[in-house]
Amino acid sequence: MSSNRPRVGVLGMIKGFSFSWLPSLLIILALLALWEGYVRIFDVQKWLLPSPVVIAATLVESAALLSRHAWVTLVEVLVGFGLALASGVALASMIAFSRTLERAIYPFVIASQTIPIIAVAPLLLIWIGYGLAPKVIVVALIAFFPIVVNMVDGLKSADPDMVSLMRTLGANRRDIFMKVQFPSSLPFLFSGTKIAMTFSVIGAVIGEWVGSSAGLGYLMIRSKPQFLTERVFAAIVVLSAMGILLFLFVGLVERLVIPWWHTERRKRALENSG
Amino acid sequence: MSSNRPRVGVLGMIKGFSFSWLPSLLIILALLALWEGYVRIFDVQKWLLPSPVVIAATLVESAALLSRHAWVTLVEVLVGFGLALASGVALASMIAFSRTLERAIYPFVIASQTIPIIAVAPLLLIWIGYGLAPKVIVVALIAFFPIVVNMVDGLKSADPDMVSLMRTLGANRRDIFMKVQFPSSLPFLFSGTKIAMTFSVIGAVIGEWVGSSAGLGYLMIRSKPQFLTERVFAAIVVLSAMGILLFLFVGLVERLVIPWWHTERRKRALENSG
Amino acid sequence: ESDQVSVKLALDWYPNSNHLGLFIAEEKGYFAEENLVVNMYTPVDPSTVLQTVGAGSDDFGISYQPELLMARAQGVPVVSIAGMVQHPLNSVVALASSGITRPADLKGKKVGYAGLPTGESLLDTMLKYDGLVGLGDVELVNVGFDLAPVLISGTVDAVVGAYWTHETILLENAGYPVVVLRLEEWGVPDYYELVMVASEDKLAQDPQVVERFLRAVRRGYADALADPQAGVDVLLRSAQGEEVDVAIERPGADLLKPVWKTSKADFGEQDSSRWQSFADWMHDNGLLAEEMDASKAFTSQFEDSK
Amino acid sequence: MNAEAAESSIQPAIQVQGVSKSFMQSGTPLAVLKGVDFYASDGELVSVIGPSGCGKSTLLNIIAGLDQPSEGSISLNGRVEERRLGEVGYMQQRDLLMPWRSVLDNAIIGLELQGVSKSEAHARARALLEEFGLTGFENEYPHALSGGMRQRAAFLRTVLADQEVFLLDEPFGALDALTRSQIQEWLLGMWRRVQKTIVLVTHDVDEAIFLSDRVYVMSSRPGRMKLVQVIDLARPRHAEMVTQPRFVELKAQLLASVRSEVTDV
Amino acid sequence: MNAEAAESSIQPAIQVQGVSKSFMQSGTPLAVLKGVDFYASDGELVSVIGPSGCGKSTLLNIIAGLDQPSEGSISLNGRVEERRLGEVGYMQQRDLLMPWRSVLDNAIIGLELQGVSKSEAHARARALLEEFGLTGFENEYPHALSGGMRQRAAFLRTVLADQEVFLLDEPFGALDALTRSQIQEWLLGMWRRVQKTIVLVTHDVDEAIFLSDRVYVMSSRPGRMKLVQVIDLARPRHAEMVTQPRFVELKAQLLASVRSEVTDV
Ligand SMILES: Nc1ncnc2c1ncn2[C@@H]1O[C@H](COP(=O)(O)OP(=O)(O)OP(=O)(O)O)[C@@H](O)[C@H]1O
Ligand SMILES: Nc1ncnc2c1ncn2[C@@H]1O[C@H](COP(=O)(O)OP(=O)(O)OP(=O)(O)O)[C@@H](O)[C@H]1O
Ligand SMILES: [Mg+2]
Ligand SMILES: [Mg+2]
Repeated sequence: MSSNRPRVGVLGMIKGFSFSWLPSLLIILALLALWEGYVRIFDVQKWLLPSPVVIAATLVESAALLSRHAWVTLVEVLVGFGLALASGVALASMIAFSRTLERAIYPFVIASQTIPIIAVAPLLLIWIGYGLAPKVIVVALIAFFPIVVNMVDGLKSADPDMVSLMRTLGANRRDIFMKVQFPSSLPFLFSGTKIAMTFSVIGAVIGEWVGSSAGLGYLMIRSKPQFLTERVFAAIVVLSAMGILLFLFVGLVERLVIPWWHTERRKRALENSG
Repeated sequence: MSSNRPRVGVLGMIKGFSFSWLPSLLIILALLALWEGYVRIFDVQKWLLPSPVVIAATLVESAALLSRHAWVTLVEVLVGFGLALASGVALASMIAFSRTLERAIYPFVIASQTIPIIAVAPLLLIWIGYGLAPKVIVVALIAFFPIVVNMVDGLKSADPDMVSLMRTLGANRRDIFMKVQFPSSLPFLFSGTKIAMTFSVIGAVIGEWVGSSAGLGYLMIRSKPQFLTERVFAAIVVLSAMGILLFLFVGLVERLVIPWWHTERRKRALENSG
Repeated sequence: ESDQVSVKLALDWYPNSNHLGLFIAEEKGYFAEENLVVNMYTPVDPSTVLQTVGAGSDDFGISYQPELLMARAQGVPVVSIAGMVQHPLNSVVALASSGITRPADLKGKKVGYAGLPTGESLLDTMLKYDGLVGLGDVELVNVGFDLAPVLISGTVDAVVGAYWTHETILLENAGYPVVVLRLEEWGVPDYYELVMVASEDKLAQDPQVVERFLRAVRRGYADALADPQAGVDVLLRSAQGEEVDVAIERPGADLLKPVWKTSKADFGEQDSSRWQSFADWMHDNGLLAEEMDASKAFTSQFEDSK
Repeated sequence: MNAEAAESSIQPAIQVQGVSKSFMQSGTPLAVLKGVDFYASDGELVSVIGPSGCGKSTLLNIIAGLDQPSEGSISLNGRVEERRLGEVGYMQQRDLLMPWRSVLDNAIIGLELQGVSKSEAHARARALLEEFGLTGFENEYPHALSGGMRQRAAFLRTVLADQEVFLLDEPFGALDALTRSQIQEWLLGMWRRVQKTIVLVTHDVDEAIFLSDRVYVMSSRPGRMKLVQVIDLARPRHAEMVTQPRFVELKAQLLASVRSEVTDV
Repeated sequence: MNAEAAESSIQPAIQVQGVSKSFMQSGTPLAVLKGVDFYASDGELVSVIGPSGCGKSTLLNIIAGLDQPSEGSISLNGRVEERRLGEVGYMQQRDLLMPWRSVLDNAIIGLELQGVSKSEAHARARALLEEFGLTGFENEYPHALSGGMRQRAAFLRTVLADQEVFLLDEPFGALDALTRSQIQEWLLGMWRRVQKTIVLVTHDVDEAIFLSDRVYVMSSRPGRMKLVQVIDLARPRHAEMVTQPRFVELKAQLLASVRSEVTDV
């Protein structure tokens, strides 16, 4: 029964690697084979669409180059994401804390997402220069939104009876927030964080289009007009791997931080599996 | 008490407009005044940072131009979002339906988000040309991710006891999905949808970069190198307004589709407000 | 009428005075007279033009000579069929108030560029030509493609990559007089900034269409040469005219007129020694990994057919 | 039908033989049921009482087919059944009303799953609203109901699903004394009419005696059946019986058996 | 302390005067309480019984300060108090255990809010684990507990918060008969020792009689107090009393009063 499967998640994924990842691996291999076959049969030029074998070769040959740039991007991602998490949680808390603040802040939060960053990137460059800062800001700008929206919904999902209980125990607003609303919001927050983490990677790439001298985004922008398409794809592979690993990492942290959310489901699942 | 406020949301926002939006309006006015003052006092050139008054004037003067392009963008947003919603819900259902499918599909879903679209632009241009299609695809690619992630988490949030109940009533997998998991996932889905709707707007802008001859993204890209910064900002204002309205619209739909989610909280809130 | 052919043309950038001849040919029906229906569009990333033309999804495209050579080095089968301008438009630009008048003045200064290797090499050559060591003498800053604002704001002291027929006008109009250092005057081999490209396949299979297309284009530019301002009027009347900035395109057209056609060369003409020396320069500067026979990168076969 | 039926040759509706069950708890196995024998004849009403945590709900889960025993077997109508889901009606301890369905729509979920048309299902549910004290609340969402109403709505859902065997896990736990005795009498009436087999878990000894043909008393965990008491009160029964001598005597006996249990569950 | 205290001149711990309350339900007002008068003297144990939906929980909500009456007033120790939150301990009908806290951490939430150190709070909670039948489960999350255990954990939380007045809304609803009678006796013991005032909502008439100094019977909605019965059984009371004649007589009286109510709530 689908819904009764243990929600083993990342931890289970890692533990049960050998078996459970088989389907995924098979699909990936099949797709790669198809791709390789397509490129070979139709003789697609590598400047247009390099074949998996060519990309793999590039990954190996340019390993040093790629990892140097990947490291730069990773730092931007992590710092920007950290900033997004901190500011996102703070903003969401303010929004959930008071209706007035919600009305005052939420429109700006939404508006911030509809501003095409590429349009203001040059302004960022002028205002804050061309170091780590503008990239981190672009990452944070992209990543904080899913965090805020999910966290606000999560904070509002707190059981009102539990809030009543706290009030009868003499809890003040802060207590209620810290001990009921915040814990209730965590499952939602983690949903948002998974999205945010993935978006951070693309955010760093966009950030690097302006004012950078290193990073995978920079490498791509530079390689493209030289028609080193296989290098562009190699960079994409590294970016994807980074994104997936960071996503899985958030899943892992989720299991550690809110074990009750998972065990609640798992226990029942074990019970039902018979 | 913050958590006991009625979660009146969009509907309430609209009904109680006159009073409740006052703080937001005041903040906006204050910010605009500050901005205007800054630009005037430091004599900032309008191509670097146009003042609100200049932007407002541009909005009025270029109303026809802006609305023509806005219409194009809106169509791209709505079609792309619709595609994202359909494919996102379908994908999430598959992922939540079977652990094997989850392992097989989820990595691709995540990976799809880390691919910088601009890097695959030539492929898109070659495969699907430069009509509506590539923009819609870019929008859908960006918007489906929050939908999938939230919906998967939502489907998994179904109360396992409720699933047991259904099983004792002889329900099959499909029944359980349709009657328990799906309704349980809706609050999560709407969180994701709000994010997705907002991202759709930026997605359309990015899509227009791939190759276009109309739309607000096109207009911006076009106006920027001409130093028509006030027109860029006017376009941003229109985009933001579009994003906020669409966001509010999703909130409204949420209230209509899952009234129980809101009344559950509101009733209790009224009870507690005394 | 069965002869009518529909072709796709990818522009290098948004419609501007560089494209006047194309819009004239469209409006005056020169394309139609050749039984051609021309669909023009602008891909935002100009480097995609060579790929879409090379892959055959576009029939013609406007690109840049350095890019074309790099593309060919990677096996993209694209060929220049006409030099759209006879000289580089790319240049080093600084504010007049900076006191910079020659490359040597850039020593110790910040120079903004689009983050592409070509820009680095161009600057390097100019610095060396004027007696400096090279790139090590300046601080290079990747500022993306928005070169003018960073210059005015003082983020950088000069930029490389700005067109002396576009950004300079923009800056002057905004009240900032500028100094232009032309590449070909400071040691960079003269080259054709913009080139009309087609794929090798296209040339082999459809030379008549190419010939008809170029004939119409040449007629368009002949009109533009005769009266550039009338050409700008045509551009303004076009579908995208509303987004065109007259204040830039009018002076731009006047600046372009002398490079569309020079005393030495007609519109579109290409010279093989200029192609080769620029290719050699690119190889010397590491932009091409191997030496290249530039004669395959362009063709003059359509020049006589007037 | 009453206690003698149990001794007849007819196959019992439910037969639980030597069932044991353990769970992993924090890594170590926890024996919850240990060799449980139990039966309920066709048309019999049997109660199970026992200390909290002794495994009463676990036993019902197993009978309903939500769980499989670690050891032992379960037969329905004499056949050992591995797949029992959908065979028996089961009202769990939590009301499990779906917050997104109105009271009426919650009630008809079982009928819906059986393919009964919505209007027909609604009609059947409406016919019972009065009896379940839910009139006027049929279109409310569950959150607007009091605790007792929620449980009545859940009970209505179970009754509507209309299976041969009902497992009721503390169905009257949240009901007030008045509604409780009404629902009890109603249950007896319905049971007499339709000849269902009912297994009732309760912690109210009065209730067990008042309703049942037989009462099982379970030991504390790991749960076993430590006593089966046949309730030889005449039927039909009336609410006033609870203060009659034979009733009070049976109550004293059962309470004594229950009290002799160790308490640290 | 027993019933006579109520008549003394000391101000009652809780005094509810002429309280009415209505809610909006689907747009129309629903009168839930109508002129309720009620008091509980200092150290008294008072029970409230009544049909489901008659407003018992609503009354407790109002006393606890979660809700304000539409009409009437509430005094604590003779003073009319508008802000009563944090003044009285309140155990609601739902257990409201926080899924993210272990049993032990759930129990100490009240102490935590009072600023008691975590180790001290844990120590106090541990001392009562045995008595509440939660030994060995203190580090489990609530979902691993049976229904009865959850309710005991919630009760432990209320007791630990240690206020002068306890409002208990069907606290033993999910307890088995054994634990129930143990907890009842334990409650009586605790109540005797610490002289708390207790208001108990229950649907079990036996329980109301066994525990209380006085029992209030409420009418169906809109709820009023229709009967107050002083329970003149001697203290200390023992479990065996429930089968004694005076007990059975009181039970018959209260049941009659409850049964005379109309039932369509
Ligand atoms: N899925 C599970 N995993 C681990 N332990 C479980 C599980 N389900 C039940 N238990 C344990 O099994 C024991 C029996 O639980 P059960 O719910 O059957 O008791 P019960 O007799 O119904 O109690 P109550 O009268 O309080 O409802 C409890 O100690 C409980 O903690
Ligand atoms: N917040 C609210 N909004 C609207 N109606 C409410 C609200 N709270 C309670 N009610 C209604 O008030 C009535 C009394 O509810 P209450 O929970 O006080 O009953 P109760 O006597 O505690 O019942 P039970 O014994 O079933 O717990 C019910 O009809 C209920 O539907
Ligand atoms: Mg149980
Ligand atoms: Mg109640």
